[in-house]
Amino acid sequence: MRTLVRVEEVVRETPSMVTLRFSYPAPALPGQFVMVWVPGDDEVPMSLSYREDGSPKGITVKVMGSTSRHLTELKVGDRIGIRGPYGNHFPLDGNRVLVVGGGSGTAALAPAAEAAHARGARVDVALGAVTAAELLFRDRLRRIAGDLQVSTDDGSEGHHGFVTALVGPMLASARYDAVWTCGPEIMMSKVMAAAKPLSVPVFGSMERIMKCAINLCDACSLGPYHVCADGPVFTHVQLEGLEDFGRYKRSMAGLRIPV
Amino acid sequence: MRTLVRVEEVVRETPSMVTLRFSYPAPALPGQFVMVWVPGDDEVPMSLSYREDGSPKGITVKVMGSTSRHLTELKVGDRIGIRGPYGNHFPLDGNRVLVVGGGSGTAALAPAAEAAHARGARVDVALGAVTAAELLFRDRLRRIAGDLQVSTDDGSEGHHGFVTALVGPMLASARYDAVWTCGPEIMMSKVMAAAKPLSVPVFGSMERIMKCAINLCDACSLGPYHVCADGPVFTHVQLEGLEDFGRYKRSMAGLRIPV
Amino acid sequence: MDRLSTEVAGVRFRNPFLLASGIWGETGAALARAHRDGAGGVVTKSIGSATREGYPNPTVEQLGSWGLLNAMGLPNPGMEHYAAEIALARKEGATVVGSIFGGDAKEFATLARAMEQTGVVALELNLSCPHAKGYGSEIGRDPAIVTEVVRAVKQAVRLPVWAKLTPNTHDIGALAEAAEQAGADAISAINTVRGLAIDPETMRPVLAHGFGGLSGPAIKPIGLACVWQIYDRVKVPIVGIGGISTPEDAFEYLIAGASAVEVGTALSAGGDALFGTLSAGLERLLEHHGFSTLAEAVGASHRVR
Amino acid sequence: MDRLSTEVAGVRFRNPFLLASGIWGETGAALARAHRDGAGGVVTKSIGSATREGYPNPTVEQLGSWGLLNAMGLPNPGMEHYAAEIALARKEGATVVGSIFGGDAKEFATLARAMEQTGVVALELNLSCPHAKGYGSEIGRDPAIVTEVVRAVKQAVRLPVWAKLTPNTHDIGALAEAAEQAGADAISAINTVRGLAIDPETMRPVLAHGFGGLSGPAIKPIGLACVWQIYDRVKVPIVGIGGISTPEDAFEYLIAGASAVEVGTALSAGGDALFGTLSAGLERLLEHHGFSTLAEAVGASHRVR
Ligand SMILES: Cc1cc2nc3c(=O)[nH]c(=O)nc-3n(C[C@H](O)[C@H](O)[C@H](O)COP(=O)(O)OP(=O)(O)OC[C@H]3O[C@@H](n4cnc5c(N)ncnc54)[C@H](O)[C@@H]3O)c2cc1C
Ligand SMILES: Cc1cc2nc3c(=O)[nH]c(=O)nc-3n(C[C@H](O)[C@H](O)[C@H](O)COP(=O)(O)OP(=O)(O)OC[C@H]3O[C@@H](n4cnc5c(N)ncnc54)[C@H](O)[C@@H]3O)c2cc1C
Ligand SMILES: Cc1cc2nc3c(=O)[nH]c(=O)nc-3n(C[C@H](O)[C@H](O)[C@H](O)COP(=O)(O)O)c2cc1C
Ligand SMILES: Cc1cc2nc3c(=O)[nH]c(=O)nc-3n(C[C@H](O)[C@H](O)[C@H](O)COP(=O)(O)O)c2cc1C
Ligand code: FES
Ligand code: FES
Repeated sequence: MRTLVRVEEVVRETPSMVTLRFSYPAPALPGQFVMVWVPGDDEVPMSLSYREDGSPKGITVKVMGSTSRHLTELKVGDRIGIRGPYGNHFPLDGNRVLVVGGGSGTAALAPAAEAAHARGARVDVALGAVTAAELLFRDRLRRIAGDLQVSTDDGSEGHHGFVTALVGPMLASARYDAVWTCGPEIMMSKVMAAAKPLSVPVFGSMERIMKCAINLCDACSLGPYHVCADGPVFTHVQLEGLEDFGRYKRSMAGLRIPV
Repeated sequence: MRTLVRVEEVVRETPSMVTLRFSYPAPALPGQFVMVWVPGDDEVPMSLSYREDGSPKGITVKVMGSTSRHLTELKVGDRIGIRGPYGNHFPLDGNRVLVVGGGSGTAALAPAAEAAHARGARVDVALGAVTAAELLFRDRLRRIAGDLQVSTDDGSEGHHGFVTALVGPMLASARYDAVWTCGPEIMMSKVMAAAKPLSVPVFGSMERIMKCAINLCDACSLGPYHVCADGPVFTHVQLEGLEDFGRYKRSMAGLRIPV
Repeated sequence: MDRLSTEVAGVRFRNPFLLASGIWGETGAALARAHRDGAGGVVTKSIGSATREGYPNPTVEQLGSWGLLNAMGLPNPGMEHYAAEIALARKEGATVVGSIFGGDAKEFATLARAMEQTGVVALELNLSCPHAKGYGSEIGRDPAIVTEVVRAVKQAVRLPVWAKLTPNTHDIGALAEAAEQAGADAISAINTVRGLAIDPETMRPVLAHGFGGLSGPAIKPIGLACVWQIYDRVKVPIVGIGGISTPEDAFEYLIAGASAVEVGTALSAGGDALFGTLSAGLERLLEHHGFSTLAEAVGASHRVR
Repeated sequence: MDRLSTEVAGVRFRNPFLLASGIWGETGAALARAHRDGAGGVVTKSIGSATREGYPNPTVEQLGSWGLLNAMGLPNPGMEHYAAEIALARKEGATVVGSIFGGDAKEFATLARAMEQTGVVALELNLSCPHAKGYGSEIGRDPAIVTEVVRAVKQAVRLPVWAKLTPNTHDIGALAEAAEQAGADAISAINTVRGLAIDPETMRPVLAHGFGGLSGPAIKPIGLACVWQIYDRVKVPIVGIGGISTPEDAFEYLIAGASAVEVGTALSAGGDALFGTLSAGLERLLEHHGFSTLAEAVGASHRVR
């Protein structure tokens, strides 16, 4: 049930991130992820950063450790194994949506933003990164965004500071049906805090260790949830109730460790 | 893959034959057979004597040994296991067909005759049995037959003698597209001999030991054929080429023994 | 729902559907969720002495809808850290069976004592994991070692002890007898069946560990055969495991001789709703067959004439 | 088609797809048909000393499309009568491997001598039928008895001897080693896996014999694991069996270590066309992977780095 695909295109997005495009026929909803096997190496979860039927699907990989590095070094023609897509997805409704992406988190958000735009919703985007060169999908999102604002930790582009600083003013400027976010948990929890007084629902995409990805092994435990099946997208209501959110994750051994 | 069904109706057809009706949804073509399991006893092949969608299917059992006896003693509400239908079927074409049935062989022929009649073909029938009371489906076939002729070995009804004696004159009286037959092999080979000079194709339904019924075990071997998958219906061309036809069959152990 | 309640070696479960070891059981929250979903009891992930990451990914390979191959490699936080997970599950009312694995009788006994402290209702000894080096079926395949391990654990604890056996043997009945004679209070059967998947394109074994354990519908006939054989050989109750995904599957295990069953792989497709569906369906089946208690159904297939 | 030809212990087959024992092989006509259909070779039904009817029906139970349970009970005409069937198959050009089963080493040796007279190219010893009382896995599960049987047969005949092993064991590698040391020229693996099906409505085992042997896709991962293990333990060639229904399945067996494969259950659905499809597909796979001979592919998965 693992499909071996050929890498059809390799795009260096930022100094630390690379997109791999490949044909994989299974339909996918925005926000779903796949398990990516590097033959002879590990298998890791990756959001589909391109998911449209008909065009090659894609993942956008940020170098974290050995497997993600291995992925970013692949060439056109190399083969990877794909299974999935797994998990739930960002909502398919909302007339005006604020998308808040931090770092590689934008990989999961871009297809969701595009899908919303395609069905006529207005999509505003707040995009954050360490530095200007690491801003993922800025041009891709600019094409569809009503308003696109940018922040960098080092001030090399846009607001000097964290992306969360953009969110408050944007939320105040218009009535949003929802906020969709993906990035570091601390960032997502700040986005929720900003949205709370305005009662705008927030949907955040979570990461935990994935092994089976099919709701069996418990590796992806997040409170009572399994991120692979109940997530990766959770509502602020679900997340706020969780002792672990923003604080703890599970190690490969299931040990509870700080995020 | 075995479906347990309730016997819905029991009809005593003749002193030695009983029809059991039951609901079994799988579609079946005329001439196909099912494997009938008597829980706690054996499992035996039986032609579907009723096969229409929507109405209960049926088998018509002649007492041969212990399992067939057991079947004829079942009551409404008793359960039997059914799998199938298996095998090929009588042709679905021909404008004028001669049906030649001997003994319980008529069980396989009746639904084929009805199907031909239903699609507008003219069906003539030659029906033979040991004695009048053992003539299977005489009334059922009379309803659809253009011409129905009967023979009994003891002369208690119709022609006194074998059914094969009816076949020559009937074949001579009109131009048939095909002859369909089921009964003792010696009878079927005589039918073929009668049809040969007129070049009328003959289709005969064969019996051999059935165990798997799914083209694996070789119990139903008939020359290079497996009756469960290549048959039970064979053409005269196939049968005439077989050393075993009318002469040898296989025992439960696969030993070649006289028919 | 009383018709569904069952007893395994003195422990009562509200229904016979237990969460199988290694499924959802690495955390207390997941155990508690299975309890809320309607599991009759929950068996923990197999816990060892030390924190263990397990094998690298790929750890699972799905084979159609009829089978799953896994080589998790017994990841677990280690006994010391896991106690808190059990406490959480117990607080939410779950009936918890503690599964442990070890390299020898002594390690099993030590773990058993620690597990007993957590308040579990019974111990399940994983004598059978087919893909852990030095552990698992290396222990469970030999009646003499089964005897040794079970005896050591029985001496160490007062809790009922379930010996979980491997199907990767020519005579699971002999293993069951060995376990019973050593004092096991129940037999769990079966664990996964040793298997391998190879990717024809890369020509590599798919699972990082190479060999894995087969579970799901494909092993139901194997598990049923094992339970039937064990029922003929021992008097202690049997917990039936392997490929159960429908009420009929469970019923077949019960009439083959099981007093309870564990459900694993089917939870992937079945999710939260499965325990409820299984209980409702089994209740109807028991009624249909005129069994007023589950106990009457246990082994009934052996008595049909 | 030369790329597909393979050698097993000195015997060349035009392609590696052999008809598995017990499938279509009770009669010479069916063996000949498999040859005409494109089988690389045909293995006979397992033949014993006496005429044997086998078990009563039901003898098979289909489990979805992924598995089959059978308990034929080794029906066969007996060696004396079967010789004529082999003669017929040979006359039509089939490369015939004779399968035999017996109750002890002496019976095997006697049968082997008789089988050798028929002109088969090799003998396959069915040491592994899991459902014949006093025969089958009662013999095949014990390395000592495997040694005894293989040695006796080797002393009796000059033909290459293939030992067909049971997966119902904890260590098929040990059985293979025993067979090799006793002189076996090849190892066939696997036979069916012990299983049971119960009808929940009547509460009876479905097969008249009770236990049966599982075959088909469900056992492919089990067979692959066995072949892999055996390849690591012995030098003699391996004939891979179990759940092969596609060219990819066969290719996986080859790269796991098999020099040829046998095809059984898949012929039910695949019929006459299957052998041709398998050969054509495997030819493409070998080419795709750059193997100019089949021999290069054998065990290739062990060598991937
Ligand atoms: C649902 C989901 C979607 C993701 N989408 C993306 C994406 O679109 N782009 C992207 O760059 N990254 C994504 N990730 C994170 C990505 O899986 C990890 O960065 C990657 O696994 C790191 O592997 P490594 O071997 O390079 O790192 P390692 O050196 O092995 O580990 C570094 C860190 O990566 C994480 N990690 C390692 N293995 C796993 C695993 N099996 N499952 C989850 N996390 C793991 C852990 O946090 C670990 O501490 C996603 C994760 C999840 C759970
Ligand atoms: C394709 C096919 C269709 C058939 N259709 C009918 C039908 O519609 N009505 C009917 O009455 N009979 C039919 N038969 C014959 C029927 O299967 C046998 O009469 C029945 O199996 C006898 O079983 P028993 O236990 O009563 O007899 P036994 O005492 O066991 O044996 C008596 C004879 O029945 C035959 N027989 C026994 N077992 C089998 C078996 N497993 N497979 C085939 N033949 C067997 C043998 O010729 C045997 O000598 C059909 C057979 C086949 C092959
Ligand atoms: C992902 C996975 C992990 C497992 N982990 C364990 C384990 O830690 N301990 C154990 O005794 N069995 C473990 N098993 C085996 C199951 O408990 C069960 O015996 C087996 O899967 C058969 O049941 P099933 O077909 O319902 O899944 C695991 C099975 C799976 C699929
Ligand atoms: C109906 C049937 C009959 C069999 N009879 C024999 C036999 O006589 N001798 C033998 O060695 N194996 C016998 N087998 C086992 C097969 O040869 C083969 O080892 C097994 O079925 C696995 O292969 P498969 O999955 O391709 O069917 C039989 C299998 C089936 C399904
Ligand atoms: S990754 Fe295994 S349960 Fe989610
Ligand atoms: S009955 Fe088994 S092959 Fe026909």
